[in-house]
This record gives sequence, structure tokens and C-alpha cells, in this order.
Amino acid sequence: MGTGLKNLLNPLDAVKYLFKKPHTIRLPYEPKVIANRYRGIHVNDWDLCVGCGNCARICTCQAITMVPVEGIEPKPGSTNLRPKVDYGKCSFCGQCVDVCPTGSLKLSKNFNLISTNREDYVFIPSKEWDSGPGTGWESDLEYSILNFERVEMPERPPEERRKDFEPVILGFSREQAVVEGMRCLGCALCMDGCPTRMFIPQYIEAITDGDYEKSLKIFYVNNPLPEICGTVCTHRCEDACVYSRRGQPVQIRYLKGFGASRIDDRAKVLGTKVGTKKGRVAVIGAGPAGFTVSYYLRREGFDVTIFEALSVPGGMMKVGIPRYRLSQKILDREIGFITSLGVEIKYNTRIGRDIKLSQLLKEFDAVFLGVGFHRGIKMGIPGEDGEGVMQAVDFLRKVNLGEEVKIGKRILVVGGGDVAMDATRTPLRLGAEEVILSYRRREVDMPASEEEIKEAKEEGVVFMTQTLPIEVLRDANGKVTGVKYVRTRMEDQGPGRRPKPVPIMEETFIFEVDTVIEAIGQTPDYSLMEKEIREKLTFDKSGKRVVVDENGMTSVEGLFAGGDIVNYRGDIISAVADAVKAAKGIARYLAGK
Amino acid sequence: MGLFRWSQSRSLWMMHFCTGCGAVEMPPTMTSRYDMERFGIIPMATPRQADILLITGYLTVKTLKRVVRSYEQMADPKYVIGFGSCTINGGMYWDSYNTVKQLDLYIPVDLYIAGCMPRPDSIIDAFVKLREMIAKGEANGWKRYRENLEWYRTNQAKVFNVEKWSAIEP
Amino acid sequence: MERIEHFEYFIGPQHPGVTGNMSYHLWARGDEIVKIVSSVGYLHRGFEKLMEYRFWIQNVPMVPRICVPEPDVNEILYAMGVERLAGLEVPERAQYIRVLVLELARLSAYLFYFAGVAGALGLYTIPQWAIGDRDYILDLFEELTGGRVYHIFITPGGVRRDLPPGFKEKVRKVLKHLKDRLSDYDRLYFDNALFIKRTKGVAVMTKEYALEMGVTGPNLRATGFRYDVRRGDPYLVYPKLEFDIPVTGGGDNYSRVMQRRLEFEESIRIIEQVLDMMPEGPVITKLPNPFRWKIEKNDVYVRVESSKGEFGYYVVSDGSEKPRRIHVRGPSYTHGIQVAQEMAVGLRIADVPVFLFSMDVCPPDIER
Amino acid sequence: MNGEMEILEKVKKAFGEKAETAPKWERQSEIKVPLELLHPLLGYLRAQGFGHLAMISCVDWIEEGEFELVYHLWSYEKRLHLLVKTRIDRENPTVETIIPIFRIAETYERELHEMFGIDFPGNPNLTPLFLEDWDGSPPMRRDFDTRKYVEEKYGMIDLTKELWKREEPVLEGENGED
Repeated sequence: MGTGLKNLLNPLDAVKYLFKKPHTIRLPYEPKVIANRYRGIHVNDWDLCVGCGNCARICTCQAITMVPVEGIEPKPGSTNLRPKVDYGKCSFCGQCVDVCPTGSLKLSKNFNLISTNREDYVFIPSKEWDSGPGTGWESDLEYSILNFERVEMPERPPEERRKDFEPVILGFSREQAVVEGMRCLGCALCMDGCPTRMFIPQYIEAITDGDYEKSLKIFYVNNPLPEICGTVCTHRCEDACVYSRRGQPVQIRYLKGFGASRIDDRAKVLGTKVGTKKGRVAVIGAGPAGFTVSYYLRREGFDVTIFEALSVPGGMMKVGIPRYRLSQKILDREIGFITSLGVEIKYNTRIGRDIKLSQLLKEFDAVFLGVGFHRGIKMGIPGEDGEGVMQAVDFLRKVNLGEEVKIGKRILVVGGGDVAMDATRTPLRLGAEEVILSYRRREVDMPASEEEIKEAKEEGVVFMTQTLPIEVLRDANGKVTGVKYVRTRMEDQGPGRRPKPVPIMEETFIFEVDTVIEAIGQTPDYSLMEKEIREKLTFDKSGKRVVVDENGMTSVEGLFAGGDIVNYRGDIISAVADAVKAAKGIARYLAGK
Repeated sequence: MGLFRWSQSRSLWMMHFCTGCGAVEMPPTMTSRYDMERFGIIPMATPRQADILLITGYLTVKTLKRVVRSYEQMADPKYVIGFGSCTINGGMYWDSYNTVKQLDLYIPVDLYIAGCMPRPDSIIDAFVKLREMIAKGEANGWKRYRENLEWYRTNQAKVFNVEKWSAIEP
Repeated sequence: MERIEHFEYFIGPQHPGVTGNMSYHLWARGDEIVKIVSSVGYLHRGFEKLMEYRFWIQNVPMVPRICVPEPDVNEILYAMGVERLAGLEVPERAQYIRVLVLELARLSAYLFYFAGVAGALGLYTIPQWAIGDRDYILDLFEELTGGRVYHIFITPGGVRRDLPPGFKEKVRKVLKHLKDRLSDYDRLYFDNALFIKRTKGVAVMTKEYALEMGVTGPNLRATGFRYDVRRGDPYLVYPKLEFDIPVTGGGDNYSRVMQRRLEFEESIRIIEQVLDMMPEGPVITKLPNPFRWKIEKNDVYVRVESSKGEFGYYVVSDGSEKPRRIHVRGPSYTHGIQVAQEMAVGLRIADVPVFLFSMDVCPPDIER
Repeated sequence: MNGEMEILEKVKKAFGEKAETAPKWERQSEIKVPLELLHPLLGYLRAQGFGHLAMISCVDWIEEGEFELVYHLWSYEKRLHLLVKTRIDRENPTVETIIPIFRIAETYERELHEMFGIDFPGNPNLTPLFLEDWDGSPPMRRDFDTRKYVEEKYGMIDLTKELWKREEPVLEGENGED
């Protein structure tokens, strides 16, 4: 290349573009097509959004703040907060979208925000800017910053575990616990799911940091049975976890169990010091509610005596839950620590039989009633009474106490709750050849937890859903030979209501079984108290549960209650929650006395 | 008066002062693809002949001093467009020790464009809006500056760490 | 009568004669520069400080702002630094996409550069063309990354999204357009007598001087030193790709421009190969919890070849959720301040902007 | 890797035990030396072909009361990056300039002087580089809190605590009862 004449004339070549159509985009008359992924102004679907605040936290510009929005009701797993964006700070990076666990937040293709007023740039985004599906920078599970997949809990193989009563789950290793715990975003929505509002993000943080002492201290703030809950809790917290919206929730329960199992000697970390408050409290029932209330009252310094009808502590945790789910070692460790604080337990003392409730009310400053539901409900069908038909609670109690139970080879279990699952899996371990589960609704309607259903199936339980037993057949000797049943169909009851099973009576079938276990529900036994007291108590509509006030006190002065006889959920953590409330109530009551 | 303002709005010269990252979207707006000359807007190198001061993004303290000086050199009427989120409330640099956060504390702003950074589409929309405002006589930032000169100068002096500051008599 | 020794001139910050918001103070005797002092700091935002206050992942949107015309090199550097420290593996497809993004960014930066030099020379048609053509690349970026200028696309662990459907065809179309246009550019620009007259032999930088002053990248190659980080300290999948390192060797303004013109073709070649060779697969590895991601105490220096030269990050972690220190080596740091001050002496006033543009001085990466 | 070990061996031989050398990453090694060996070492490395000073970094290890200066050297022939590190006292940070060895160091030292307040005797041009009208302490020092400074000067409030509100447990022993 030189600087000859050619070089001088070369540029004139550009003249050819004079006659070409310009590529100018004729804005603002013809808008330019915006790319599908464009990162413009936020769009937030308030129905999907749970107000977890992760978008606000990740924002490098602090452009997002969470503000309460009127008309949105907070519920477990969802707050009434929604992100407010300051477009005077937002840099349109889209990280808020990639961190959004629910996928409610996205960036739209709209970008025009022109105003004379600075205040116009701060608002709460809603669906207003939405330009239809598939537009803008959307949240995508595959590209999300978050990890929606959990670490599977290691389990023993079904063939092996169905032979004995050793625990099914093997527990996390340290590495697994850290990986699982690190998924926690710390947004604390799970706390709303937990009946006793355990400080879940904080203890998960402590566990992943390896600070087990700190995590133990956090557990005991409002739950003195962390390892038990860390093994068999119904984990409502996990349902509230933000990950559960689009993926698998953090396994809060097992993390708690892992953290609690790291420290053998509770007393060394938590101390055995008790307070100086004076007062005598009687606790009826050595179950989760009873032990919780005893722990917190004893810590304050009160003298606590537990009256227990059975010869062992633990209540339903001991006699209701089979050992393959909750080992004796865990029970001993947790209960042992509480009793080591100086809680006295009187075993084999049934109220009403060995001692009267009115007497306790007189002798003690306060009485806490935590007796639970220990009586099974009968189906009320012909042939039900007699040998070969038993109640699941009785069956499980006997097995758990090591008493001999006579069962056959082919078992039918009726019901669909957690007790029914325990009642199916325990006979397998006792040598039953076949176990059939009969449930009148569909599998999706079962109140039992998903993993229990899964585990029961793995172990070989045959599920016969939408079946309703109508008669127990017996041979001449009174021995059970089978159960006659009909099928049901589900009848829609309108939106928001549970479909109702309706039996189809035309055709009957027969299960050929030799033992029937009924697990269709439990009910309390109020025969323990005198009629006068019973009359003074306020019950709920079903007549099963006692109504208590915000202090956990019943309508009888000095009588407090908690656990299954108070709440509708009927699990350990709810009993703990009731008991924590009642313990505070009792302390307040005694202070005022 | 209306005709006068209308003609004013049709020939706006924009000062060629690239203050921040937003400057990188100015060449596309000026050149063939978006071509803002269609609206009678062309870049101008000297403040004395310019009508629009486009603050393209964050202003460091050091630049602010030059901006104020340039702004005061511009002849009335003059208009300021705050371009990008960082002129509104600090934007990405909300915790930077060296950038000013709210532009209208230091010079009057007639129009803001949010974005990091705004697209040429937005810039053209903003120019169209500014033209309308000028034609209607709504773009009065320059009057505000004159009326509240002391207030602006106090604010400016604060970030320059001096008692009193004036762009004209340094 | 007092004799006037020299005139003082100020270029910038408010001036079309500099590449960004920076200024030069010139002393000239007649038309000849006798002294030049650069003044930077108009764009200093203190990024390195701000990054110390943020989680590792929160810095991803911060870094592109460090170099405005070619933001992607910052993203890749930050990502590479963090990946090294945290021991993250990047899926192969993500690496190809990264190369695609980087080379597209290089093309767009070079087009910007051509426009800048031509503007300084008064050849105003070229900016109209080059910036217009650059816009097609920005359209591609918008389609791929969701942003025109700041892509925030490369993140530690991979890239944030996969290619949208039909994207490869669109890239090929744009590449074909650019290749066709190159001959037009040659006739209008690179073969233009005006351009050649104004740039040949002006502001000659010797190889020794360039090496001594730490000048890197195209400016170094224009002096005749064949070195490119993509070959010398390879990263991503560059070793698998075929491309030449062109060297012009004159060391003057002309060779600096022509150097980029030749590299422009090489970049197109790289992108074509990337489009053909890109494997299927995931594009991102899962990162730990963004709020609790801690990186063990360590430090690493990573460098890439940007359109302006060697861009480097020195990333130091101290075991916490936030970086201890991130030090950015902007390629313009050396030639924007010291080299410009020394080399502009002796030039004519009108050549100073051309010289500065031909060096591709980019103030945001000097000042951060 | 061979070339790498070779130069590290040479450095060990020439500077003895005081120079801690270790390969760090691919094509990247570090050499830690006390301050008094820094200049001879840099001169030696320059003569060995490490002619490209990429930059000079400074890391503020405030807990240890020290600044760590990191000289980034690259050899075009050996294709090796060296991180030459030296620790200096944070209270009275002074390092002789390295302009005689690397002329380009002038700007780097100028920046370090401004951002960390390190003095480089011998550098003729230690005027402020980026900042104008600066009234705080050197901004890159760890003890300079930019968020506090911004709140005081520009009225921009740090919202971190606001953004992340959650119930915190009161642990025994923390509320003074235990």
C-alpha cells in the first residue's frame, strides 16, 4: 500500500452507499425489536413471590428493599413483604432473578423509565410491565445460582432393614451435612413453619461452620428434644422452605439430628445449673409435652414431678414410634439430660387410678396435663371384636415395650396416617409374610408423610387404596379368615375441600388375611379426671381437645395442658411448642400467685 | 413565544462531554444506526454553543468540578439530562467514596433516564420528551439554578471540601 | 516585550479529542509539543474498594464497569481468578461460549477503535460505518446476554445462559457482513491516502521502548514483537483454536491501526471455529450458597489478552465470604500515562489526538 | 515446569534461605523476600529476563499490621509469572523506589502512595493521581470505611442491616444471666 493516485481515489468508492437504503432504525416511529432475554424493568408475580428477601440481599447496589404490601396475608412459608426497587440504584444485572427461589421475579423487556422526578424511580414492581410469557430475563432452574437438589439421606437397603428394628436412616456424614446445610439461604421463612419457631437458619449456619456447641445451644432455646425431632419430626419447616416451591427443600430435620448427634454429653455444653424460682409443678404424662414443660420449668428452678402411667419414659415417642425410626439411644440421651436436671418421675402412676387429679391440683402449685391420644378408634364393623383384630396403638405399644404380640402371616392394616405406616412396617419386622394397607381415599390424600409411604412401599407393603372394609370374616373357631371390602370412588366437594370417598356397595371383595390392625385414628382418654373437673373444662367442637388460652392454661385454674389433647396437628414438635408456651405460662402464673 | 420555544426545541446542540460509562452508548446514538441528527441534535465541542448537557453516568468529584464549570459557561437556556441510574440515586456506585450520588444537588436536572446504561432507544425517547418540554416551556432547570445559586454552590462546596466555591472565580 | 516561550493547551476532560473522560495538559512551541502531562482520575470509582465489601458473587455485576468498551474481559478475569482460587471446573461448552463472547467483544472494541482514530483524523464517514456495524454485534450480545453494553454474562463456574435458539446462524450472518465490509473499509480507510499520510512514521515506538515501559497487546505487536497472551499464557480453549498472531512492526500510528485491522480478521476466524467446534453440554457448574461462599486464603494473578493489551487481575482471598483484595491491571495504565507523556513530545498538536486514539487509551481501566 | 524450577533454584542459590520460593499455579510462582533483599532480587530477576513488570499490588493485612507488596513480573522468554512479595510495616510504610530497575514503576508507586499512603523515596512524582479534594485517609487501606465516608459526605445510607432482618436467638450466657 502506498500513497498513489489509487489511494486518493479509493475512498470515493463509498459513494455507492448513497443509493442504498439506510440501516437507521426510525425511532421513535418504528420501535426496535428487543431481544427476548433483555434485562429491563422488574416484573414480580405477587402470588408466586414469598417475600423471602434473597433478591434484596444479593443486590450489589442495594436497590431492593422489602416492604409490606397491603392485601397480602402472611402465612407459613410466605410473608407479606414484596421487593421494592429503586431504579436510581438498580444496575439491571438480573442476579435478583437468578437467586429468586420461587421464580416470581423476572426482568421484562420494558426499559423506558424517563421522568423529571427522582421519586418516580422507586416503586414496588408487580405484573404491570409484564409483556407476556417467555419474555425478558427469566428465572431458570438450570441456570439459577441456587442449588435446588438435596443431598439424599443414606438409608439401609429395604431387604436388609425390613428384617430388624435397627434405624432405617444412617445419618449424614460431615461432608454431606455441610453440602446440605450450605444450601440454606438463611431467609428464615422456615421459622414460620415450625410450631415452636426454632432458630433454624442460625443453627444450620452453626452446623455448617462446625460449631456444634453453638448449634446445640440454639436448639435448646425452644426445643429440648432436638435429636428426637431431628429424626422423626413432621418437618413443617421444610414445607415452608423457599426451595420447596420449585425444588427440594433443605433437610432441616436431618441437619438438626446431625448437629445434635455430634455432642453426646449435653450437660457439658448446656450446664446443669438451675434457677432460683420456687414452686411445685406436677406434670401428667412423660411424653414430649411433659418433658419439654419439665425442662423449661426445672431450668427456672421449679420443682417438677412427672406422673407416668407406664413403666418407661417417653410416652408416644417410646411406645408409639417403632425403634427402627427412633432408636432407644437417642431417647435415652435426650430424656436422660432432662431428668439429670432433677426432674422426678413417678412411673406406673395412673391418674384417676393411683392418684386423683383434684388431689394433684391441691398439692401442687400448678398441674400440666400432657397425656396424649393413646386409645385407638374402632371401625365399627361386624366381626371386629375378638382375637385377630387389634388397635394399632395397642399393637405398637406392646411391641415397643417388648411384650409378646400374636400376629399371623397375612396382615391387613386399615388407615393412611403415620400410625398406619408404623403398623404396616412393624409386622414385617416381626416376620409377617404379607402386609396389605387398606385406605379409603387415594394415595395423594394420605396424611402420612411422603417418605414413610415411600419406605413402606420399598419394604414391600401392598397398598390397596380406595377400599373400605365392611366386615371381618371369621371361621367357626372365631379365627379371622378375611375381610370383606368394597371399593370407593372420590366425590368432588367443590374447590378447596377434600374429596369425599363414597363406597360402591354393589360389588364386594375379600382380603384373605389372618390379622387386622386398625389405624384409623386415636382419641384421648379423659376418664382419668373426675367428673367435676371434666365439666369445668372447655372442649373444642369435636369434644376431643381441650381449649387453652395464650398461657396454655385450661378453663380450670392452675391446670395447664399441651400436646395432642390441645393441638390439631398431633406431632412431637407441636407438643413441644404447646409445652414451651405452657412453661412460660406456668412461670408467669406462679410468679403472680 | 410559543413559536420561539418551538424553534428552540428543534435545534439542540449537545455538549460533547462524556462523564461516565454512559458515553459508550452516545456514538451509536449519534451515528448511522440511531442517528439523533434526525432530531436536530448534534454534538458540540464547546460549552458556549451547547444547549444540552448530557451527564452520561456517574460523576466523580473531580469531574463534577469540570462539569459545573462547563455548565456555568453554557448560555441560557440550557438543559441537563441525567443519563443512567447513577445520576438518580448513586446507582452501582452508591457506596463509592469518589462519586456524587444525587446529581440534582449540584446542578439542576430536567430529565432523568434510568438504566445501566440506557439504550439508545431510551436516549431518543428522552430527547423527544425534552423537545416537548422545551416547546411547552417546562424545562426550567436553568432558571432554578439561577434562583437557587447559593444553595447549589453550598452543595458543590461541600463535596469539594472548601468553604465557598464558585466555578467562575476559582 | 516578553518573549512567549510556549503555549499551553488543555485536551479534555470535555473534549472530543480524547478517548474518554481524561485530560492532557500540553505545552507547545509553535506547533510542536514540548511537554505533556496526563491527568486521570475523572472516572475513579474505587472499584477495588467496593469489591472488598461485597460477596464473591455480588462482584460479578461490578466488574464489567471497569472497562466500558470491552467489559467482557473483566468478567472473564474475575471468573478465572475466582475459579482458580475456589478450584472450580468450567464445562467445556461454557469455555467455548466464553471465547465466543470475548472475540465478539474484541471485534466490537476494534470497530470502536477504528471509529475513534478516524474521528480524530476528521474522516467522519468511518465512525458512521464502524459504529453502525458495531451495533450489529451489540444486537448479538443483547440476544445472547440480555444487555447491550454490560453483559454480566460470564460468571464464576461458566456462563449464565446457554445460546438462544438460532444464535449461531445469526452470528454467522453478522460475521459475513463484517467480512464483506472489510474491503469497503480498506478502500475508504486503511488504503486511504489521507490516512496513510497522517499516520505513517508518526509517533514511532521502538520494540525496546515498548518492552521497557510494559506496553502490551496490539501496541506491542505493532512494534514487531510477536507475543499474545492467548498463546503465551493460554486460557480457556484458545490452545485448541487455530489463529495467527499478526505483527506489523512499524511501531508508528499507522502500524498500530493496521495491527488491529489484521487482528480483526483473526478474531473472525476464531469465532467461526468456535461456532463449528462448540460441544453440547452444560454451561455452568453449580456454585455454593451465594451468601456463604467462602474461599480459602490464597492469591492468584490471571491475565487475558484484551483489545487493548494485557488485562490482569490479582485476586486475593482470605478465607471469608468477601475478597480480600482485587487489583486490576488495566492495559492502558502504562501507555495512557507514562508512555503518552514521553512519546507525545515532539508531535504536532493535531497528531496528539490521533496518537492517543491509535494507542487505544481507555481511561476507565486506568482508573477503575 | 522445568524452567520454573530452574529460576527458583537460581534465586535460592543467589539469595539463600531468606528468599522463600514456591511454585503456585501453572506458569506462576511466588518468591517471598524480606524488604532488604527486594531491590537486589528485582534487579537480578530483571537481568534473568523478567522484563515485564505487570503491576505492583499492595494487600493490607491489617490484622498483622503489615502491608504486603506484590511485584508482578513476567518473562516473555520463560513464560513464567513471578509474584515477588515483601512485607512492610503498616505504621511507617517506606520502600525505596524501583524506578532504576523498572522505569514504568513510577505510576504504580504513585498510585500506591495515594491509595495506601506508602512512601517511595526516590520517586520524583508522588503527586495525587486519581483523587482531587481528598479529605479522608488513604482509601484503599482496610480501616478506611467507604460506606461510613459516603454516609457522612453524600448522605447515602448503608442498608445492609435493614435488608436482612431476622429473629435472633438469645443464647444462655449471652444475655448476662449465666
